[in-house]
Amino acid sequence: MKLVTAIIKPHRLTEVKDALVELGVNAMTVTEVKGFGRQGGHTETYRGAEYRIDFVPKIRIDIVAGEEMVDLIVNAVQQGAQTGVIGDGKVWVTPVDSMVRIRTGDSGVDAV
Amino acid sequence: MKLVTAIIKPHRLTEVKDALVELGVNAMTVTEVKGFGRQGGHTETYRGAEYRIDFVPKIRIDIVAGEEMVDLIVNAVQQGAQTGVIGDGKVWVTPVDSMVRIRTGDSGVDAV
Amino acid sequence: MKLVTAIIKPHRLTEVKDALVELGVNAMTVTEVKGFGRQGGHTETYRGAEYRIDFVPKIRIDIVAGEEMVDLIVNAVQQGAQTGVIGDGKVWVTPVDSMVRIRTGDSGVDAV
Amino acid sequence: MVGSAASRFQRPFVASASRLTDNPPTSVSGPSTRRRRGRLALAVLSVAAVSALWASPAAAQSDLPDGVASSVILDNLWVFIAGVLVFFMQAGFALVEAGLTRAKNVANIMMKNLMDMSAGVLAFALFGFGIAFTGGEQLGGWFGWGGFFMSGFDDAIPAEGGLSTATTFFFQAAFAATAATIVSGAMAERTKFKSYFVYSFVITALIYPIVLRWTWGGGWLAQLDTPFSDFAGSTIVHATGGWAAMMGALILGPRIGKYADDGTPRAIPGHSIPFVVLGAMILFIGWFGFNPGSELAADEFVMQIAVRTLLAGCAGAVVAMLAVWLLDGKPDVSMAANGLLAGLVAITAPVGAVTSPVSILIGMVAGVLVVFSVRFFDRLRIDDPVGAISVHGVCGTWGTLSIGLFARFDDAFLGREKAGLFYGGGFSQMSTQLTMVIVHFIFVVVTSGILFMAIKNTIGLRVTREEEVAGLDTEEHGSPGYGPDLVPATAGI
Amino acid sequence: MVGSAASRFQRPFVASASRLTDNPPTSVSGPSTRRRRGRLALAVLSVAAVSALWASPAAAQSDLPDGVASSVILDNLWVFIAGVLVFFMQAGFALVEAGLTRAKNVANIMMKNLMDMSAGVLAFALFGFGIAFTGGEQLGGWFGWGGFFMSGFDDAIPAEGGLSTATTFFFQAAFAATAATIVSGAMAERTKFKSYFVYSFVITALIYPIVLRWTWGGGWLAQLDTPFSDFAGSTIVHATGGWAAMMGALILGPRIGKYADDGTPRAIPGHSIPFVVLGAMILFIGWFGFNPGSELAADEFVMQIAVRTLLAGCAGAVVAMLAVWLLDGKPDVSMAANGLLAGLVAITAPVGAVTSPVSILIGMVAGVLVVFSVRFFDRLRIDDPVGAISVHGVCGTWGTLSIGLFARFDDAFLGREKAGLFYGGGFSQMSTQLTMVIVHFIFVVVTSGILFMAIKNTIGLRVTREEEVAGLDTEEHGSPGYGPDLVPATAGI
Amino acid sequence: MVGSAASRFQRPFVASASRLTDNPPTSVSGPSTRRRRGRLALAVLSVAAVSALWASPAAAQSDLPDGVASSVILDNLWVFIAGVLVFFMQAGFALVEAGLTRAKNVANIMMKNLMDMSAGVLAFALFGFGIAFTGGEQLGGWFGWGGFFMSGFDDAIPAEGGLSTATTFFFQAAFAATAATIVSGAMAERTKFKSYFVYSFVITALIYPIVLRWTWGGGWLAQLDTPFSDFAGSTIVHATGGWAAMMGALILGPRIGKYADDGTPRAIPGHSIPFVVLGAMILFIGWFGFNPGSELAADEFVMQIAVRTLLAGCAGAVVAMLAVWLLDGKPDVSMAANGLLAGLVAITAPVGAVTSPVSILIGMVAGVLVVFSVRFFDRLRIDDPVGAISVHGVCGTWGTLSIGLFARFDDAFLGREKAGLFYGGGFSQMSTQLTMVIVHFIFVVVTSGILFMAIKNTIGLRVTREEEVAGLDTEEHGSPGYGPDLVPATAGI
Ligand SMILES: Nc1ncnc2c1ncn2[C@@H]1O[C@H](COP(=O)(O)OP(=O)(O)O)[C@@H](O)[C@H]1O
Ligand SMILES: Nc1ncnc2c1ncn2[C@@H]1O[C@H](COP(=O)(O)OP(=O)(O)O)[C@@H](O)[C@H]1O
Ligand SMILES: Nc1ncnc2c1ncn2[C@@H]1O[C@H](COP(=O)(O)OP(=O)(O)O)[C@@H](O)[C@H]1O
Repeated sequence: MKLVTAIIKPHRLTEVKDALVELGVNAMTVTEVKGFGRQGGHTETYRGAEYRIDFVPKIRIDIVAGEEMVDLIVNAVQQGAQTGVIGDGKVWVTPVDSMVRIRTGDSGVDAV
Repeated sequence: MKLVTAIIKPHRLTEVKDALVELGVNAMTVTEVKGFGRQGGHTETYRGAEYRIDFVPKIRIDIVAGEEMVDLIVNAVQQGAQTGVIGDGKVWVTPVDSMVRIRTGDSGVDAV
Repeated sequence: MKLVTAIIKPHRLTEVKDALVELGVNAMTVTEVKGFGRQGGHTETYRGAEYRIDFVPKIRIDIVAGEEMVDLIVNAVQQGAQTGVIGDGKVWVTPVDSMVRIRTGDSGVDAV
Repeated sequence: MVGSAASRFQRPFVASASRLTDNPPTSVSGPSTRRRRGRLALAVLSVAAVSALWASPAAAQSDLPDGVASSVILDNLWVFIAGVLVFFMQAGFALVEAGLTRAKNVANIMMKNLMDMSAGVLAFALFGFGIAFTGGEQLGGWFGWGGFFMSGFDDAIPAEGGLSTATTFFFQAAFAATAATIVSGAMAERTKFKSYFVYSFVITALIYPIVLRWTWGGGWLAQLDTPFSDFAGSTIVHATGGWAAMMGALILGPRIGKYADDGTPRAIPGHSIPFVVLGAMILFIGWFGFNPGSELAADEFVMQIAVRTLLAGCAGAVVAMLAVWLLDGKPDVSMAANGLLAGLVAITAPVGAVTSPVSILIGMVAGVLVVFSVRFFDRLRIDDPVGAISVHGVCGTWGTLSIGLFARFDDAFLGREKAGLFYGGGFSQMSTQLTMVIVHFIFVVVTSGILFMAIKNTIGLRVTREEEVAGLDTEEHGSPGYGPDLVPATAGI
Repeated sequence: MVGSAASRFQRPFVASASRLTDNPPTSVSGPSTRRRRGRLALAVLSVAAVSALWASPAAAQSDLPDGVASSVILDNLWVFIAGVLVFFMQAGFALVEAGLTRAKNVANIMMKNLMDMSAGVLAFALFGFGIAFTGGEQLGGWFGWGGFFMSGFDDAIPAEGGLSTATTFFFQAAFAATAATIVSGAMAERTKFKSYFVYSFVITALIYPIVLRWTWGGGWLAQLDTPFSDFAGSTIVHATGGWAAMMGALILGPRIGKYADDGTPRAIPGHSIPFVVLGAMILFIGWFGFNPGSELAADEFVMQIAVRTLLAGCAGAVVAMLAVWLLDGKPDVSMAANGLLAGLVAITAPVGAVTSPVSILIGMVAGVLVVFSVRFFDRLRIDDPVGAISVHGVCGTWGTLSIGLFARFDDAFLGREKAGLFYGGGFSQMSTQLTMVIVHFIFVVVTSGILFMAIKNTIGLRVTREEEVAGLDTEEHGSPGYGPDLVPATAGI
Repeated sequence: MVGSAASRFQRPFVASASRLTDNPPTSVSGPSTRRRRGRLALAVLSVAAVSALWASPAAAQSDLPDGVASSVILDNLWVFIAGVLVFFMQAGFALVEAGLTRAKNVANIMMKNLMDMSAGVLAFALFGFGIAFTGGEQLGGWFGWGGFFMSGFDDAIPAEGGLSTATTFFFQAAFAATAATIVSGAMAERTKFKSYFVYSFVITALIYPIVLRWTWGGGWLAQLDTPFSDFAGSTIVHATGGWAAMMGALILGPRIGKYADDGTPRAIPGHSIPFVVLGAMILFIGWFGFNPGSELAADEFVMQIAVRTLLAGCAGAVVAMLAVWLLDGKPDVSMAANGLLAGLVAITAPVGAVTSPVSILIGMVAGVLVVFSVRFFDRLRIDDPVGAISVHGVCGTWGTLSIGLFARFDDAFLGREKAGLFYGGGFSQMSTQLTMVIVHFIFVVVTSGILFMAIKNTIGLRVTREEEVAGLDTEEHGSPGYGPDLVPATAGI
């Protein structure tokens, strides 16, 4: 099993979710995060003084899935999240040793 | 060392924390997240128009622990978080290469 | 590739970020989290009744980086985040299988 | 028998007459003979004259002679403006209650305040006003019957001056809404909206009007040898709300999580202290309609009453803050706001009868009382998230009794100077005040207790456990009080 | 030709004269001969007398004889205080609009309300006031010309009493700001700030003043055989705002994401229901200046008007809540707040002419209307985040027409008792009301339509897609409305 | 020697007499002889007559003859209502300050506003009022001594009319609370609550009352040949607060993180712009008590003053917005709100003396001034999170000086028409105004400087670094201002 983690632009969440659901992935966990990267921040003026916003809002998606799904998921995320404008984000994959469904105690791929 | 990540219902946090503390695990990191899964969302009406809330509030718990603790932790989480009603969440385990305590520089299991 | 995850005190974020940028790491994802640990919480009084705040605000930083950078990053984080007072946090490293840049489709270390 | 009601807003014939002839009062020798233009000196009320007045609407509709018009209009206009200030208090109550409860119930509590005002005003217009004022006296002054459905609302100002029915209704409706709204705070975060709607209607249509009848409506308490004094309603308005709130909170039970298994109170912090303080400040402003407006006329006492109200409120805030500081080591903001309100509630009864320095004293005592009272009810496991029982019930009672101790001037209810114990007035006033306080307490506790139990056993009083956990906003009203863009995740950790 | 204007705030010479001699009116036989001291009985206006008045500023500046001063001062003071209450409504509008939109646009919507008040008052002072009131009549009463740039603002009260120019301007400026501010809600979350600034200036300087001229300014609609009645502005103020809002929302198009591709409306929840309810309560308070102040004098009708206003607003809130409850299964809080406002808007026109029970009826109908109207415009894909079109346009129209049905008393515009259909008054009043409603609708739709199209084709009306997604606060004003410490991340999930 | 005080609220005997006999003033030839009923024409004050008045409380308590009662009551009632509006400004200040600072300090700033009102009113009642008005003149009019502890608060209206002590105290207490509250904004987010409590007591009990004495209290500045004019307190109230705020901010030092190591100012965005705008709108409303109420009587000037206040405030908002737009490329919302307040502060002094068009000009200049002044103090590293120094100190000074330029009418302080430079009045008025501004500046800077330094060196003025970082709400008051359900995590990234 693998954990696919994606950092995307907030307004692409619906598209990514739809792409994943189409793929048969119907569970994920979403976190509001802030990103620092190439996109850079922006400078704002408040009462005559400037200030930089270095961190821009992003959405993090975590999906645990069977190995065979990983490439499909990465693809689907990319499809849904891509705008071509700097700051689209990243997807990375990390290994998962095991997973348990709390409600039933099912473990392994059954728990996904 | 392993990282145990749990997604639970927000109102079970205290129970889970207590179960973990009882086990001797007295450090963890908690994040407010939103979950998408079998539980589904719900439809609300606002000024005569319907809208769906697809994502429901969840709590994510991250615990880095020695290998020998992993099963106990997973068990404790399950015990604390289980309500039997759909949406109870998941626990998964991922490998950790190393860990350092920032304050002291201790590393490995000492840092937990 | 590795994922370096750090839990730090919120007011050290700027220092950590600066230390990382100096190192040439110019991308990271930041999450507002709450920590439970040795630092303990604190007891507050509200309208005559006491209540405990068990969870204290922390910042979580996630950085995916090439293996060769890991030690440097851990060091930089430690440097920026250390105050010597209990609650400074942890840094841990987990393996990453792969990473893709959504905008371009670049993968591997190029995506970092 | 509309005409036989000896009600608060009818001017005694004799007083009116003297003013119409533009003669200064014949004997004026200091504050002891203060002539209160608006407030009813009930003891001297000529019932026959008043009957006549009410029986001839045609005459009442004639225009006022221009020579006096201005002062009569000013009386009415001032009481109306005061009523607007009192209605503004609804916003204050809503904010205080919203601020002291959790974000997941914020729309619900705002809705309750909106509705007890809206439905309450209609209930009072249709039924309550008749029972309190315009209906014929029943059972020797225990309630009125008749004058329902807005009778007289479009009549002119009575020929001999005084307040028009419209003016009186407007001012009294604002008070009625206040009495009802107090309850919502103590029962916050767990009451079914439907049930709330029902009981706030009953309180405004029936329970509060009966209390009104006894006193300002000229009923039995006003007809005692030593008549009861409650100038602007420490007991009549505030303690009615406060004791009903107590019964509500008691029958409803505490919020989930409010008490540990061993009964230790746990804090459930309110979600917005700025709302609490803003609300308290709005209430403070509204009180300058509540108390000075209760003079029911534009005269010089209005300003004195305002000053006493101001001093007592400020003293309550400062002392409550200091008391909490001493007790807990830090000055709790929400308790300081409660202290302001406690001082204001306490001075509401004695405001016409006591001196300015005594007002400060009354406010100070209220400031201490509220701090200990909040703890007391919390230990009793009566869960009152906003302190309504303490502020309105306890401090309202203190204010009412303080007249027995400190009355110096005649507030037109007392009928004499120096009625207070400390001014040599003996115990007679104190015993009347005590009578009222006790009878009123029993009456409100019993009637509101029956009401809440009846609701509990029919449509139910409390939401389900799941609804309470999820929050009343989505469960009862279909959408959250704060958008997902303001409150990204829910229930705090 | 300043003097020839027969405008609302000038007292008819005959009435003044009678009052100055302190004689009671000669024939007083019930409500049918109610003498309204402040409101202009336009039909009997002696234009010559008024001309004379305006032509002799020196005389006007002499002090008032002390004997009458008090009542004249009271008239002016009351209308001024009422104006303050109306200005307070700006805060209410700002909060309702802010609460019903998203957090990312909150500073923008507050700014718009601040600016349509500030720029609007200046526009009205420089141009609008002359066009509406003090300028010479043009085109047979369609607009005025002259009296610009604050002429007369520092003059004294006219020698024979009535309102000073300062008083009238103050009160009317508050109304003008209201008309402009209504538009901002319907066009929220997507309008360029610059463009908003321009059109709110034009509406306050030109469009609204012309409507004013026709009616309260003594223009053509006031000169009909059966004169138009709109006591405090259901049509003149509210529907002007409401229909302009409709044109704005239509030309602007819906917010991104408001409608699915198949046209199904989607909810975009407002970010703060407590702001909505607080705002509605402030508006409610302000309405006690809006309607009773429109009596333009301190007399007994003020209080009756206040009571009717109160009853209609409360009925609107309760009924709208019940209607939503029946339709959707849960009582939506924001619609209950809209219901309160709907009742208040509806009663604004007929408030001087109808009885108290009828006021409740008018409010109830408005409460139902607003619920269905909000759905109707939503289905039409006219995206009005706050319901401004329904509350102010639709319910304003209902209120104006209700006079034709229910007028019982003479509100000084009608000139007769029992003008309503149900009181045997026949169809004449109804047809005048209908005329007004239709002509006004066409006028506002056309002029505001031209205005918005002109802006659209020059400086542009709408922000870019990127700006709309990111939020107007940062894009238009340079910093977010809520600090990063209050709203840690952005756009809700 | 209570009686010898020539204070602001005592009506000159002669004027009263003429009004009581109901004779119109003998020579009325235009605005130059305007008789101001309430405001003291200090130059003609018969000290003996006033002494007599104060020396015979028994007479003062007699009822007023009914013939005049109405207008005297109206005077008192209006000033009282104006006072209520001024007290409402406390809520406005609290919101503006809360909105412009961070969420972690929101309860603290609300508490400070609550407390400087509560403690301030008590301090003013116990000490300040005597020093300012009722105490006997000391040192040739530099301060008063006596009349402490609420003496006279329960007295009736003086027999010959005017304001009662209760009325005067109420209105003046509202002003005193304003002066104190201004300081809290500039010192926000880093001041110890205890120290704040102490210094706001001293300012209200001592420093502000002494300034009052000089001027409205009939002291040395009122006794100059060309008397000082500051109608409603641009300098007396606002600049007192503003300059004390400057000293406080200076002695306290900037907030952590406000300036980069090289001194470059950094923005620390406020947490709630809706609070800022709502607060500014409430202040705007309150100003219609502040300025028109300062007429101290119900007369026709009240409405003119209101209009000028309105115009200047609106001009300030529009111009400040435009100025920021030009400077920074985007119209900053909080600076537009500051602009509104700047215009209002500036017009506060000249409001009785200038024409309406000039009011707009004064407001416009203030709108520009405030924008540059905020930058100026920021560059000076005087960290004023809310712009209090610029709004109240700088624009208050501008308003005071503008009288020297533009005075056209006699505001009852000036004692003559056309005192302004541009109306041919020469430099004498300007030099008096300048004298006042300079002496006042020195006095406030020195006394408040001593006060703050004394506190700094005893109980300490500033919280610890840890407390400042963690936020004053939890550290100083024991619980956060926003519940964990509203603000899930803390300090923004
Ligand atoms: N190495 C990394 N580790 C963790 N998060 C990253 C990393 N690189 C990028 N991100 C996340 O992805 C977001 C987008 O990256 P950015 O460099 O701005 O643009 P792009 O993805 O188009 O190259 C960042 O804001 C950050 O949240
Ligand atoms: N495969 C997954 N990857 C990541 N998060 C998951 C996954 N499956 C479930 N979750 C998280 O667990 C929560 C509960 O899952 P759900 O399917 O609703 O119910 P249950 O856990 O009872 O099967 C989800 O809301 C989501 O946050
Ligand atoms: N084993 C762990 N797993 C996950 N998070 C941890 C762990 N230990 C500590 N943390 C995080 O680090 C923070 C600081 O740890 P704490 O024990 O309070 O102090 P210190 O780092 O100085 O030992 C905690 O609040 C928690 O968020």
